[in-house]
Amino acid sequence: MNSKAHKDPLKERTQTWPDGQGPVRLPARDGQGQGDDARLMLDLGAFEGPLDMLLDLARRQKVDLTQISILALAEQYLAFIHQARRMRLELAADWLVMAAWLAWLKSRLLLPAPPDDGEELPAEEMAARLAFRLQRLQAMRDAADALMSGPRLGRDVFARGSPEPTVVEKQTEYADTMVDLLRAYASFVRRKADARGYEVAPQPVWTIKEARETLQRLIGRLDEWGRLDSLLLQYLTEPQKRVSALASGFAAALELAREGSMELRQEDHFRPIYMRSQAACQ
Amino acid sequence: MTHNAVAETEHDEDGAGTAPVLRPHDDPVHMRRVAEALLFAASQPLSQEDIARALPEGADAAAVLEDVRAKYEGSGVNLVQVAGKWQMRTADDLRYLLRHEVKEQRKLSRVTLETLAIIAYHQPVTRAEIEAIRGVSMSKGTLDTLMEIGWIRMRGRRRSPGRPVTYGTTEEFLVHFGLNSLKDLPGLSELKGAGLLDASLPPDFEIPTPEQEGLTDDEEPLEQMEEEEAPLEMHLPEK
Amino acid sequence: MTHNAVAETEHDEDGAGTAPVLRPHDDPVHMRRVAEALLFAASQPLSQEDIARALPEGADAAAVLEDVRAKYEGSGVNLVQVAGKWQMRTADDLRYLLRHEVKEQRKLSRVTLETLAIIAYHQPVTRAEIEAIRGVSMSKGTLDTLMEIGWIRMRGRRRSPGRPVTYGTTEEFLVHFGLNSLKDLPGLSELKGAGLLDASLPPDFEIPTPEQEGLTDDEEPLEQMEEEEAPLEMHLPEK
Repeated sequence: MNSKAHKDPLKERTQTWPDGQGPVRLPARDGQGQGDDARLMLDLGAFEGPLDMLLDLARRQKVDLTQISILALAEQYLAFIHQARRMRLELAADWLVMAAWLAWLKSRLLLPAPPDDGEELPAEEMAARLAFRLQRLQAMRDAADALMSGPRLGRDVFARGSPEPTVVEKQTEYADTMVDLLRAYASFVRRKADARGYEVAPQPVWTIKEARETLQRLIGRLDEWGRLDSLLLQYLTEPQKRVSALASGFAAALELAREGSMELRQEDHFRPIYMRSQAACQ
Repeated sequence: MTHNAVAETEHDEDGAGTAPVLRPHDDPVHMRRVAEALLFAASQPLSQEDIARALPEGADAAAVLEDVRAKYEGSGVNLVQVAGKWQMRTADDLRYLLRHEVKEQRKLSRVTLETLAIIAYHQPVTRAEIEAIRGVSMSKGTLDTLMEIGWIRMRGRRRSPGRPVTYGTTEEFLVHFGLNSLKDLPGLSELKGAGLLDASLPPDFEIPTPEQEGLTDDEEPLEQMEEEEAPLEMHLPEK
Repeated sequence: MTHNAVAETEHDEDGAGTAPVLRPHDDPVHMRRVAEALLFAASQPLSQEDIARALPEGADAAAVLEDVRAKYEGSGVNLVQVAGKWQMRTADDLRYLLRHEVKEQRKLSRVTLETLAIIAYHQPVTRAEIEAIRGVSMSKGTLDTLMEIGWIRMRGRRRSPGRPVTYGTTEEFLVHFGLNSLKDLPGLSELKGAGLLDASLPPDFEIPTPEQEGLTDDEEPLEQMEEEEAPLEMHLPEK
């Protein structure tokens, strides 16, 4: 920065910072700082990012924020960053991004405008946008102040200190009807009836023993082949015993055949089974 | 009055956020306003001394309080003296405004309803009998709820070991369910007719006829006072 | 009229004991007393409907409220309109008197206050928009704090890529700061006139007004349940 070419506004402002505690300060003159005016004490922690600092710098221009010189602001910011780097302070990326953008904006503001290619906004427009952002931030800060200094409930104005709460008397009405009661009883009765369990009624069966006795009686008189099923069923009085009679008869027939007292014959699967007494074949 | 009017105008002008208007501290309107605000914002009744502290030295706090009291007399809120201190309170005749009656429709839980039905049909019935009939044990709350509603009552004691309390229904029960007497509780055939029970019930299934009034032969009366005490006992913690 | 008088007598009978004055229900003094009692008793602002409910059918609640407001104008306690509702509050100019009585409120950081102002004046506004206005990224805690106090809420989602959540202020915010509506935000019209409430750059013709109720065209509702869940999400550790 060429501090001799034009007056350094930052230097001026910092020297007139009202409380002397501004975040950007000149060091105490200790004799060695003669040509070193731009050297600043830096206190980054006091700022909430680049915009905050730009706003701080802008306010030091002591003009209405709509009138600030963005060019001067850019130069001050860049000087600040330059200084920070010389002191090897670590700067967060957004500070550097802002610095790069401001450097570019500064050059655009100083150089004659390039032909309008419609892609880039004119430098003045961009400067105006930065000014707008600063104004808007300032406006929000003022608004916060206005809001907080207004009459606030519980601090400045008070509601009734001992409110008398509305007592809500609940009256419960039971909506259960006779039908509900009966339905409840009926469902209980049904459940209770179910809980009695299922008793298996004895199935009428023809036991194997019965079948065997019958077959033994039959084959005594059987010299020719006779159909097992039709012979058995002749002796059946209860029709519901039919299935069990066939099953038991078949089992008994197999047993009798194994013992050698009868002979069985079947021509093919699912064909009728024929039987005759063993004696008949001998 | 003119004087008051001026005072009023003054603080009407000083809108939000500005410093209070300078006014003679012993302006009675101002003092009344101070007392009013203090009494309104206080969470506890304030003593005359509490008020006096906020008033200019030598001010007559009693007179100021009387001023406030008079102002609120006959309005919806009154300044009243409680335990020697001062408090704003809703006017007595308007206290009804602060009471809301909310009618809440509720239905009994399935278990409670079933228990009620069993008590209705099987009364007089002991707790153990209810449990035996239902086949499950019952939480204390179930009978409590029914007693609280007023639909069941303790009738007496069963003449059996331990002399357990017998339960039955109340007149309120009959009224609520629109029964003229317990004899009007529908029987088995009526339940079947209403489609509530199907035909698959075992042929020997019976629905008991409840006993209405008076004690049965195997019941004896509750002891004097017991009727009062017994519900308490029911709230004892379960083991 | 006679009928009303009878009704009055009826509920006076169950009153707290004092001999009530017999008066017709639509007597303006009685109606004012009712409104007074309700407004004094309430800890929260009451809506005109709240008052109307306690008045006889067809009564002009707005007129009754105006009657009460006028009565308390200039006194130590005022009837003020906040968030579209009505509340009795101590007079603003007496704050010097009462202020010391309260315990120091939670001190909010500058960042939090600034964020609150941005949300109040720019709502509906997304987190990214708040950050753009402040020029820095924001820690999660800032919005959390404001949500916790109950001054801001999630309103909906911006119809834009990523569907970011939009924030706005709550009724509690209005009540706390004594605002009747967002239109009463201090300096709102000046800021609007200067184009400083426009989220887009640079200031141009379109000047939004903070939108209180309902969603704007470029907002969509939060999903069901999200309003419950989202605050949780905000407490997730930051990467």
